[in-house]
Amino acid sequence: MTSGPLGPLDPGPAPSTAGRLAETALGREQQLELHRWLRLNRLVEDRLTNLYRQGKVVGGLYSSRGQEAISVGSAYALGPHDVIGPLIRNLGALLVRGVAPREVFTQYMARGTSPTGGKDCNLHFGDLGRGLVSPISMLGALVPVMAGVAFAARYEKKDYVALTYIGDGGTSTGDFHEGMNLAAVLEVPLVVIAEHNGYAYSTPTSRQMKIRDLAQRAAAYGIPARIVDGNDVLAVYEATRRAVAAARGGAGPQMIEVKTFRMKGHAEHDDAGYVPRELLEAWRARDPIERFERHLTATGLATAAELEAATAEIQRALDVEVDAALAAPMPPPERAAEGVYEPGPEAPR
Amino acid sequence: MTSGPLGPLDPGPAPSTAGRLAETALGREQQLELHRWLRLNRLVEDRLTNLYRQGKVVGGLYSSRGQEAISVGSAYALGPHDVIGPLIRNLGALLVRGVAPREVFTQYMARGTSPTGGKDCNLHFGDLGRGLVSPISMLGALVPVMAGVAFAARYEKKDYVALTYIGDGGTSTGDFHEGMNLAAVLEVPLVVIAEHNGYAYSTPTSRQMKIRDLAQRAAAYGIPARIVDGNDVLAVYEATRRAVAAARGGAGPQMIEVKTFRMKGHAEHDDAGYVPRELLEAWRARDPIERFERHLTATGLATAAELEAATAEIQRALDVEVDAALAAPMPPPERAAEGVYEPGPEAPR
Amino acid sequence: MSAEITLLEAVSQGLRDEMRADPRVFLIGEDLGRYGGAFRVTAGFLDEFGPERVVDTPISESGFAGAAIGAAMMGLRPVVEFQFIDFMANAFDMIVNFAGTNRYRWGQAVPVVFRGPSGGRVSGSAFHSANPEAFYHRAPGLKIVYPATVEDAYGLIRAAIRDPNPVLFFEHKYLYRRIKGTLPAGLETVPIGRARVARAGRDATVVTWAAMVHVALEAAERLAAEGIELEIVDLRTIKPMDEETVLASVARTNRALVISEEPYSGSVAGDVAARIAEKAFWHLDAPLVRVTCLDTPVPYSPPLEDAYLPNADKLIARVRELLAS
Amino acid sequence: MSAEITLLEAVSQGLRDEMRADPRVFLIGEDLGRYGGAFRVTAGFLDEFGPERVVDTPISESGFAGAAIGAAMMGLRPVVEFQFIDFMANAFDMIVNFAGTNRYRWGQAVPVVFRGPSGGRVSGSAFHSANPEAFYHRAPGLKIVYPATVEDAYGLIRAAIRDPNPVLFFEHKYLYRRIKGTLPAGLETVPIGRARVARAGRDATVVTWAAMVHVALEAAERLAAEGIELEIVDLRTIKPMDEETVLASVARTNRALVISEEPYSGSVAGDVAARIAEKAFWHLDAPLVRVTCLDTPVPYSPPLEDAYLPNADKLIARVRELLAS
Ligand SMILES: Cc1ncc(C[n+]2csc(CCOP(=O)(O)OP(=O)(O)O)c2C)c(N)n1
Ligand SMILES: Cc1ncc(C[n+]2csc(CCOP(=O)(O)OP(=O)(O)O)c2C)c(N)n1
Ligand SMILES: [Mg+2]
Ligand SMILES: [Mg+2]
Repeated sequence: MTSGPLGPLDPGPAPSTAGRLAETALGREQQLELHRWLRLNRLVEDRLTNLYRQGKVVGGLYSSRGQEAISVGSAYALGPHDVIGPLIRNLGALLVRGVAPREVFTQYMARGTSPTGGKDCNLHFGDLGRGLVSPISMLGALVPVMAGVAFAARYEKKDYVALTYIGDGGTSTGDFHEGMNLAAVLEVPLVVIAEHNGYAYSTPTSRQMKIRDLAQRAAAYGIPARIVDGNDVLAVYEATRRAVAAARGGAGPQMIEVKTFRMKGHAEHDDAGYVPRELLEAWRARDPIERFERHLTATGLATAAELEAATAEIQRALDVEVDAALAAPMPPPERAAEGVYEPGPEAPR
Repeated sequence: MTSGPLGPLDPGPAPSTAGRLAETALGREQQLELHRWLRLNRLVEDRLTNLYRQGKVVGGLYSSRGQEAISVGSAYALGPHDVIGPLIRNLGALLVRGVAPREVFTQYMARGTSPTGGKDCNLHFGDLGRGLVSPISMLGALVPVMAGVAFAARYEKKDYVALTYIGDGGTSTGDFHEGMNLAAVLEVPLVVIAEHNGYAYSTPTSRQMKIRDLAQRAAAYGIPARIVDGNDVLAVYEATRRAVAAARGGAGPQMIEVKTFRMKGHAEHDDAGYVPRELLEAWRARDPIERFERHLTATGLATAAELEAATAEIQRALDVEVDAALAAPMPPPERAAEGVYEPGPEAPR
Repeated sequence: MSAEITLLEAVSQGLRDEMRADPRVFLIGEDLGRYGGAFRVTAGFLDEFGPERVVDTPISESGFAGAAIGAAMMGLRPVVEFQFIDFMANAFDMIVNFAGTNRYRWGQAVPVVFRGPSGGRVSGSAFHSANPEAFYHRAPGLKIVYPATVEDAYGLIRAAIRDPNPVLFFEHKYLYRRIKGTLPAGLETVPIGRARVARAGRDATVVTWAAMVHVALEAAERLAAEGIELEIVDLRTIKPMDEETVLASVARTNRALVISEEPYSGSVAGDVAARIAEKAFWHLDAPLVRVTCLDTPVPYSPPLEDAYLPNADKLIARVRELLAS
Repeated sequence: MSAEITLLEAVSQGLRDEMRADPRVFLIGEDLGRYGGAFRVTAGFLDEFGPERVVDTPISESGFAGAAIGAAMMGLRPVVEFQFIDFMANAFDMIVNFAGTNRYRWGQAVPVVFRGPSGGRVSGSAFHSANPEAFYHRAPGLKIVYPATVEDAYGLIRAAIRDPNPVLFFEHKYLYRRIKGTLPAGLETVPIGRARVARAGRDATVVTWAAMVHVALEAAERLAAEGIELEIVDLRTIKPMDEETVLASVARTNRALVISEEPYSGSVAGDVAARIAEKAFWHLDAPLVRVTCLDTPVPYSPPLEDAYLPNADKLIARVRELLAS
């Protein structure tokens, strides 16, 4: 991507003229599956927006609109024993990993049956059974932690890899630096997806760093990095697949910079008035889901009607999920005091 | 420098065959002055080693042996209003800045008349009157702080620059990353001298990072970096002079990587058994002071006798300084409770 | 008399007035400028003071805290905003080890303010609800200020900026828009280091600060209906602590409770209680009482957070126990 | 009976035995391998266990603390060394916010040990003398252990490694080579969370831990010559605190002092005193007494550090005052 008239965040020519999506070896069934995850990602967030407007969401709501291809494409490239450390915009990765929409709804609505039992919010939950590590809010912290997850794989001679995400803003943190450098030195199987989406809250990347590509950060660690169109699910998938294979094969950590754009404010309360409208328009034309649907129909892998049917089916399933979540109880107060410590090998007395 | 048979830290051919020192516009007087600072640096440390062996030094003793050209050459390139944040091996910078040897001796001997009055150790002292900021032990911390010093220059439209040092090991810290990136984004007049001396305590650079040159770190911030022979005082001087001029002129932060070698252990107690002897020998042949003396005699700027006379004069002066320091009293105990807070505009009541 | 403003507006006005009065004062942090800060404390500041004095940074808390320290040493008066005070944890070393020790170690003052939104009861969960006073109370060289009222928020932020030492200034986000008040004409600063008797009473002293001042006042109102009169001491400054005001109150009431929004273990409440037990022991007719949060991270869901936090009911129950003992 | 070993050797032996017993245990930190650690606690470990289990890192405390957390979640048992415990400040967020909250937030245990040399009286000045227990005491989810004897150092490091929670393990460097003792045959672990009566006595209870245990013992010996018998409670574990042992002792002696190597403000000593004032108030015949360091950074020069630190003379003076009151 080169700098266009809209400045460094200009996505360049619109996709109709930019040509096809990346080459892939994925077959029809898999591509249709990708499509369902993408749609599910977006539709779950649409439901969340509704719930938010109805006052059902407790706290803030974060959206990955326009960035779904990144979470979905990358998570889809993983094997069953690989471990993901997602951030709050990586809903798609959780879904691909088997998280049910109702788990997400109950999290956002602070219900007692949510994955954290109401103890933590939004996508702050994990489950090692499904290869998921919860983030903390402090950006960057997951990079060293996931380097440690990867270290454990090598230590125990298991062949899983660790994958995590970091925003353009997150790459400015000390933890990103320490984690990346440590991962490189220890040569652990870590894959980092660096999401270059133009903004960190209200701060444009140009006020976040004096470099154009996040990939330049990776060079400082001797970590190979590829730059990929983050709004092309196939490109993300293929790049991740290769990076994961390299990491699994012992080539040490790998980074992928995905170029994309945050299509909503930082969170639902933020109207993103600081984002130039033309930039949003330019990126809207590259919507990753619509692009993928055009690709599917253009290549004859699906008809528009089939895609619509798939979407409708998701909607029906979500009706059930939302209702179940709405019916879920709030947690009992006494739970607040429980669970700080893991019961030890020695009872306190 | 390219990798020789001794591995990545191989200094390459010995200086006799490597040719002359860097070109400089410095005249004879200035070069002789540089020589005196270099010798003073080493001789102060020789005295400290003696004091240490006599049990007069309280705590650890850190040496810059073999690295004197870096501190001396860089500090010599500064203007009177520039501000330095030195580390524990940057004795030469303090001396050039006007710190008297007895101040250093009293610091190391914990005397009450030391610059910190016995409150802090070794080179942990500052004096803004002489443009000196004290480090804390936590490596990396000075980088953001000195970025702030540089920020203040720009804020008040003064034309001083800030200069600080960081070791190869120190570049792995989160603070280095955050400070460098912030300095770049804020475009402040900061010059960072990255001292690549092969080791961080017992850890060789190859276990510290997977890159060959510290300069590659700078690229991640969009900060220009030059690589310089750190054992050539003229090269360090010239590179610093240029970097300082660029920073002062508004070009934002600058980095210089100096290639050198730590010729003693991490501190006096460390025999550096982990350093291959051949590597030490190879670097000993590049001793920055002897090289500079060869240069001065070879270019006819001084005779061996003149250089010896200068050295002898320093020794005489140091006799006085050491004696004065030895005669200095320990601090009075009641001072321990004083000085935590700066008296405020409002008395406590 | 001036118009009612919120606690948030008081902080904002204090910052603005100090920036108008002193060109050395500048703000540094994330999203302060165009966006006006996550809570809009600095809305409009960019227009008035320009980007040199309202400095947006990359996400690097230790980096910009450090830069503020450097600038402060050179004579500026930086005010650092942490978007949530929780993220001050990422600058812990810089604040405790650099800012806190500098004056003692080599005589150089570091006049910097570290401020931001703190506190719970907003369903912010573990990382957006911090009350970090106890993490920093042990650090020599810092001052810690935590106002509960409009007047104090305004006067103390100005005092914090003028103070030649590093000051941590916490702004309880639950109070931000809920607490209103007016500023006395001509008010400039409220002195750091002095507690305030927020309510006079004879039966027991309640020492507290920040949001819990209002909880204590609510409890006092309700108990007053039964003829029980609580005296409430609002510390306002945690460090250095105004023992004198606390001990004088305990000497009057002979009973003391400390209520604070922190876990029980390691709380500042413990330090306050310890000082009373050491220095007003002979005035005490009954045990010290601490009313704190649970010893857990801050939970997210409202029923859990309610169980976690102290409130007027819990305080009243402990007061009754105490008076019965 | 086995031979006398130093406290340093006890830690070393405990680590070695646990590594021999459990292949999941590994060490991570700076200069551990070839160099054997700054204090040689891990000398010889590289040869015995290899570089996979004795992992040298770049200078990145938050980085390797984080990596240890990740590895711990995956089932390993990492032991993190901070070269000096002071540098744990650079991993503060990782330890407090990641390790401390994880179990509570989503149920996943983090069995990791964070250890290193701590404490003063070695002319280490502000950044090589830290006693950070009070900085972490407020953090839910952590355990904090600080042994004073060879037996406890050995048994508690092994217990810390087996504990499924994050444990901070501090090793007082002044005691490293000065305290000697033997290990009881067959000793494996000493339970975390239990204090120890280090000396029985009837006249006053001294609650303490780490290096101050030995200061208290010295004071007790000297006072015993005059017929004053101090009871000394060595907390051993700071968090979770063994209130029961403390309160039972105070109930016996009716007087309590707390002596610790920390600044006065914000100290764990305050927390201990507060618990006694709350829970053993009716047993107290006299005020609580805290004997601590000055409220300053740790000064470097021996006369200053002596003035800064508590010692037997200072404790004895306070005991006399207390017994006279
Ligand atoms: C250490 C830290 N500082 C500040 C914040 C507050 N914060 C939350 S999200 C955000 C912006 C993140 O930007 P980026 O990393 O680019 O991710 P994006 O939101 O664009 O996906 C900020 C500043 C935080 N979470 N962590
Ligand atoms: C944050 C931090 N961690 C650990 C240390 C302990 N330490 C002191 S010096 C040193 C090695 C420094 O190496 P380098 O930065 O290369 O500087 P050099 O000693 O080679 O000049 C270490 C690990 C420290 N001072 N700060
Ligand atoms: Mg972003
Ligand atoms: Mg080095």
